Amino acid sequence: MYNDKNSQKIVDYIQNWTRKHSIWVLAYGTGCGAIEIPPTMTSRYDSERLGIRGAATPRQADVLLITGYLTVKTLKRVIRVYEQMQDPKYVIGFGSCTINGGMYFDSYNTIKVLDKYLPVDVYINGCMPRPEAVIDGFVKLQKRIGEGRATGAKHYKENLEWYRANQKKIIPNWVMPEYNW
Amino acid sequence: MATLYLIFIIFLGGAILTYYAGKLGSVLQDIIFLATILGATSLFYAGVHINDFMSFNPGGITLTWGINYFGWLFSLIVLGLGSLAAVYSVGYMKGKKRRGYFYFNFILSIMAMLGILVSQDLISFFIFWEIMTWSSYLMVIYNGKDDQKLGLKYFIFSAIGAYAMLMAIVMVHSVTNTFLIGNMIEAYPQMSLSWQIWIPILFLTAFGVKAAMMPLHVWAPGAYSSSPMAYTSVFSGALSKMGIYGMVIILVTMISHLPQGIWFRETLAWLGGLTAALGTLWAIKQDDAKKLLAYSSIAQLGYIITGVAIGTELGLLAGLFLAVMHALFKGTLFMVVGAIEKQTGTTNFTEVTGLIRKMPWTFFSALLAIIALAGIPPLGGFVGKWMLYEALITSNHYLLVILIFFASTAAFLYCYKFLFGFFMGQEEKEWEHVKEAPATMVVPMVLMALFMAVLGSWPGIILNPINNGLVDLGFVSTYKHLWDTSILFNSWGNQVVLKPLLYSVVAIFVFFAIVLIWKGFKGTRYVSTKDISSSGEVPGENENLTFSLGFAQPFLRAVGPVMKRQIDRYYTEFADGLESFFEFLRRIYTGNGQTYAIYVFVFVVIVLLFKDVLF
Amino acid sequence: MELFINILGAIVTFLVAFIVGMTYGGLNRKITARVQNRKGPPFYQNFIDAFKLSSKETAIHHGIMHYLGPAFLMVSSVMTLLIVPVFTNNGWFPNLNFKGDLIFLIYIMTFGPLGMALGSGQTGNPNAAIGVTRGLSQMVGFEIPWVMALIALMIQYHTTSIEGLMEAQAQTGTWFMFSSPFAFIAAILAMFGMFRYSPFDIVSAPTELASGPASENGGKYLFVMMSSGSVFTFAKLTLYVDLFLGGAANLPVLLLKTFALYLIPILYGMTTPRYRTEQAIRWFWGWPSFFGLLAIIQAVIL
Amino acid sequence: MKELKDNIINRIKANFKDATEKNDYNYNRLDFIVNKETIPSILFYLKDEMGFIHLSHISCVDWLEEGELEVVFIVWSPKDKIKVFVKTRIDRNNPVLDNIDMIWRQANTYERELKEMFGVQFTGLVAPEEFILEDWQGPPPFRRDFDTAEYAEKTFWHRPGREDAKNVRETISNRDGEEIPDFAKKYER
Repeated sequence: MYNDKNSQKIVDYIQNWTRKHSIWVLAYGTGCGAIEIPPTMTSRYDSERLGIRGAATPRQADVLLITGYLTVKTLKRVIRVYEQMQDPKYVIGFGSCTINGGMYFDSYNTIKVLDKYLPVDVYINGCMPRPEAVIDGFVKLQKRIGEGRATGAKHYKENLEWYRANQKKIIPNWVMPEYNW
Repeated sequence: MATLYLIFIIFLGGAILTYYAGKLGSVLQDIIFLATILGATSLFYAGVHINDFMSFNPGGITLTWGINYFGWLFSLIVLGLGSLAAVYSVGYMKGKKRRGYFYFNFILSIMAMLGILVSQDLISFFIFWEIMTWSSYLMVIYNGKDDQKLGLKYFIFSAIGAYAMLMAIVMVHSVTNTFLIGNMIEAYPQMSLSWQIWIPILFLTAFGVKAAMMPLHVWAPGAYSSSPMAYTSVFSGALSKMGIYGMVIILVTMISHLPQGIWFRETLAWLGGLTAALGTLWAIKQDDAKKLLAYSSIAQLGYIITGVAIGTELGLLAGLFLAVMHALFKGTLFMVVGAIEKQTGTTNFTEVTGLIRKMPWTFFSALLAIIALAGIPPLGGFVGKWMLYEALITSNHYLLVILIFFASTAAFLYCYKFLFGFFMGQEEKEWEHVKEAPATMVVPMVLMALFMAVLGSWPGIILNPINNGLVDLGFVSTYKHLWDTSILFNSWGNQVVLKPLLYSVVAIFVFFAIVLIWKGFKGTRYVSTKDISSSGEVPGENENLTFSLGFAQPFLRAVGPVMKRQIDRYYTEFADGLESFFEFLRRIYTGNGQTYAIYVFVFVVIVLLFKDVLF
Repeated sequence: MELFINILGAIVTFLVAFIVGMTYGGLNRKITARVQNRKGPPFYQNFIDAFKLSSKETAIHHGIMHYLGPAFLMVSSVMTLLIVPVFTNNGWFPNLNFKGDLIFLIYIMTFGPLGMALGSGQTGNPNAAIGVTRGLSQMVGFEIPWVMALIALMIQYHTTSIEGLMEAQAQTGTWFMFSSPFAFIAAILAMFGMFRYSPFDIVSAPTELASGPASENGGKYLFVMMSSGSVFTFAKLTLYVDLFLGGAANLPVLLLKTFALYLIPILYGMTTPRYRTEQAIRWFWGWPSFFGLLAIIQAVIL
Repeated sequence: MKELKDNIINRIKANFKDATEKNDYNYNRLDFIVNKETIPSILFYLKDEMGFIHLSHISCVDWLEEGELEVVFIVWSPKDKIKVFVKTRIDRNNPVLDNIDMIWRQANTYERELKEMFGVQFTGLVAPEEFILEDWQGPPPFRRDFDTAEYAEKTFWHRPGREDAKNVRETISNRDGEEIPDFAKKYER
């Protein structure tokens, strides 16, 4: 998609511009981070002015926002949701738990590093990150999208085997439709 | 003119032959059956001339046979639908028991309906009417045992209607010493007022039973759903139209002469409207496709009754056009249900789902039939609905049109329920084996569906015979004044030009279909119905997520108060009351000699006591 | 040549309706934001969303009906647009608007939702079917006062065509909004349900039903649905203007009147919580139908 | 309250010989220690005869040193406003107990949880699929001899760079020369 033909360049520029200014978020409120989403969306820190709004289902969403720790059980669902989303799609890891386990670094049931299992485009650190931080993360994502560098989904397609190996390491009985688009 | 005799001989002989040919082999039986129906049909349209009557008098009673334009219109319904349903039922009855019984009654009822249309005198009319009732009753109890007394209910109501008609015939004969319908119509204006009121009431009772009119409709759901589907398409499509046929004759030729006729018309129209509304509500409630279609037939007949009852030209056009359309789409829908029943073994929405990719042609015909039923352009149903509304508005039935509109809007719910329940929803392992129905069953459905689509933009094909029939009944021609081949007018001069509308609908649809298929239909991957966004869960193989129970629950809650009681119950309570009364009588006549002796003794004592007073 | 002109006019109408409807959608979001004391997105946000959706990949389908569902929806909105006369003197685009009448219009308006319902039904998503049944039930609710209002107009002026009603307004010189106010009130109350904004938006409740019928449609499907919605908005507003506000002679007047009408459901919705389906149906059969009845009585008396 | 407790104690001890009470709370709580065989009967008795109709909780305590697991059933009587703890000790290596979800249906949930977290086997418990720990490959995690840090270390992939964070405040002070306040001293490991 991001090839060097000049004609394509302009189209890509316009497409990236629209994509960065209309971001539909599927907030997967797994952990305590879900409580930070309402202030981000509503009147105080109005994120809709940046074109960021919630999406109802994975089919419509652009960004998968993973708020907080992921247990093994929820990781299954998150992977399923991510694979149901349509290209182009991005993932935002939200909170220290997704970066290095955070306060659950020695928990027996939560994954520590998200980008082993899903391609994360932007990390927002903090426990919890305040809405300013969340909006800052979205702006960073917009910047990457505008420059065409938010290619997590492409990366996921290319090294699918590696991701699958990591996912199956902690999810032994794997019941999911295959991912081939 | 001996062709009519020949046709009826063919029917009778074919019926008996078919019944006994079962022993020689099923294929031969099918061939004879088809040959009978199709041969008689082709002979009728080839050999019978319209308005060419012949009379003969066995035993001093003059009977006249022959067909006029009005009957010819209905013969289109009867024979056309009948022959298609015959082709269908060959495939439907394959591998079923009691085929001879089925074929025999099928041919007999077709013959009886044709006889009703050709008979110009009340005697043969009544005889054919009874044959029709009997054959359809035998079809209702096709399964042998008659649990829940469905056949009995049907038969009781038909008997009530038949006796009413017989009484009316006797009354007519006592005035005009003839049984000819023409003479009855001529003599009607000179009758005394009470007879002028009673004769139509009796006739309308008889016809209203067959047309499933509001208080007399309680037999319909059971009877329609318990007879074999291949016959129900005729039962609901054509046989109920006989009631409409008689009703139109009575209304147009008799009541229009009556100064008080307006009351007849209004009562009938409102009864039709109530039938439509309540039938629709009950249809939404059903979970079984047969029941749903049965109630929806009642509702559609309500529209037809309203149309013919308001009695303006546009109203009659609308009613008769809707009658033809109803024969088409309801026949198709019952055939669809029959096909699904044959392929899956059940007709319950809560059991069978997701057949669209297994039975595409059945779905196609069902879709067109449903669009026509809902009255959505550009299919034929819309023409009838449009004319009905315009007739009601231009003839100042303002509240009635609201009622009709409510009924036909609420009809969308059961239309969607029908399509969704069978064809949409989750595809299940249980129905993986299902295949498309055999060609003999698919072809008639698809033919009728396509004919509906054609009628949507060229209604003149049917409006022309209707116009001739109305002229026969003594109307001025409605041609050029209310309709052209593909243009409809109301009496205020407003018009709907159907062809360009159809073309633009098709053009827009094709354009946006292309827009959607821009990258190619093959470019996108088909995912099964298990691959849905159910919040990250993967539905299991046997985990059915289809939403089929309590389908339109919010709507039913909103209209709940209307549906508290069924009319059925009132009849049951009436029957119970009669039973207890007879029980009381039985107590008096104990059959014991001593009791009678006591009665006699008491009587004598009383007489002796009061003899001064008495004598 | 004549046909060519007509097709050209139709395309121009469609483009105008698309742009205006999209802008109105954006303004709706902006006004909502301002009412909630937010800055809100720019008014052209809907165009960005639409382009993004159209440029989003559509990798999957659930079968042919799901694929063509949005096309059905588009047919009904564009047909409605072509039937409704945009300007009083048919100046620019005499589309199809003397070939059909109001009853045809009412029925063609219901054509699309049913097709869309089939499309979303084939996805097998239970939320879609639930949303569809709710939508159809609500439609039964608001069609009653709407049809009452229309019939009141028809029987008062003895015509069922929109042109006829517009001419009647032109002759009498007063808008039906003032000459038959009850019909106007009933129609406006029915409009709340027609637009499916709050409080009647339980059909596609985002968090309860996962946006209902649209729950399986992303990318191109959603783009077509969105643009059909915008066109439909414009067509409905134009119809209301033609029926009750005496039509419009040129584009600015049309925009003024339509936007004034469009503000009513928006502002009502912002101040009202969501109704459940049967509550919505009962609401429509309450006061709106009463006003419709008054309208019919007035029409019969006059 | 006093006589109420005595009444309960007398009735229980009269019916269940092996029940030993532990009445050292001055609020509305009462403990009984019974054998594991007595559990269903005593719970039946408490529910049906004495009006303890509400099962508050089923908990488990791991007595690693005694090599026993102690399962605690907490029942509550809305009428008398008193809660009774029924405790029993079972062998840690062979933790088997009778299933009681025919008495309280909600007991099923607690039993599934104990089954997963402590490995307590309830005979005849119908628990179709795993409850909280999907795809769990390890010992029951709530037992005291289960080292969660070690398990996490060998199961999950850790991001390097946490080693310096053994003492957070010290690290911070080293990083940007900040003085550790006195009140924070006691939090140091």
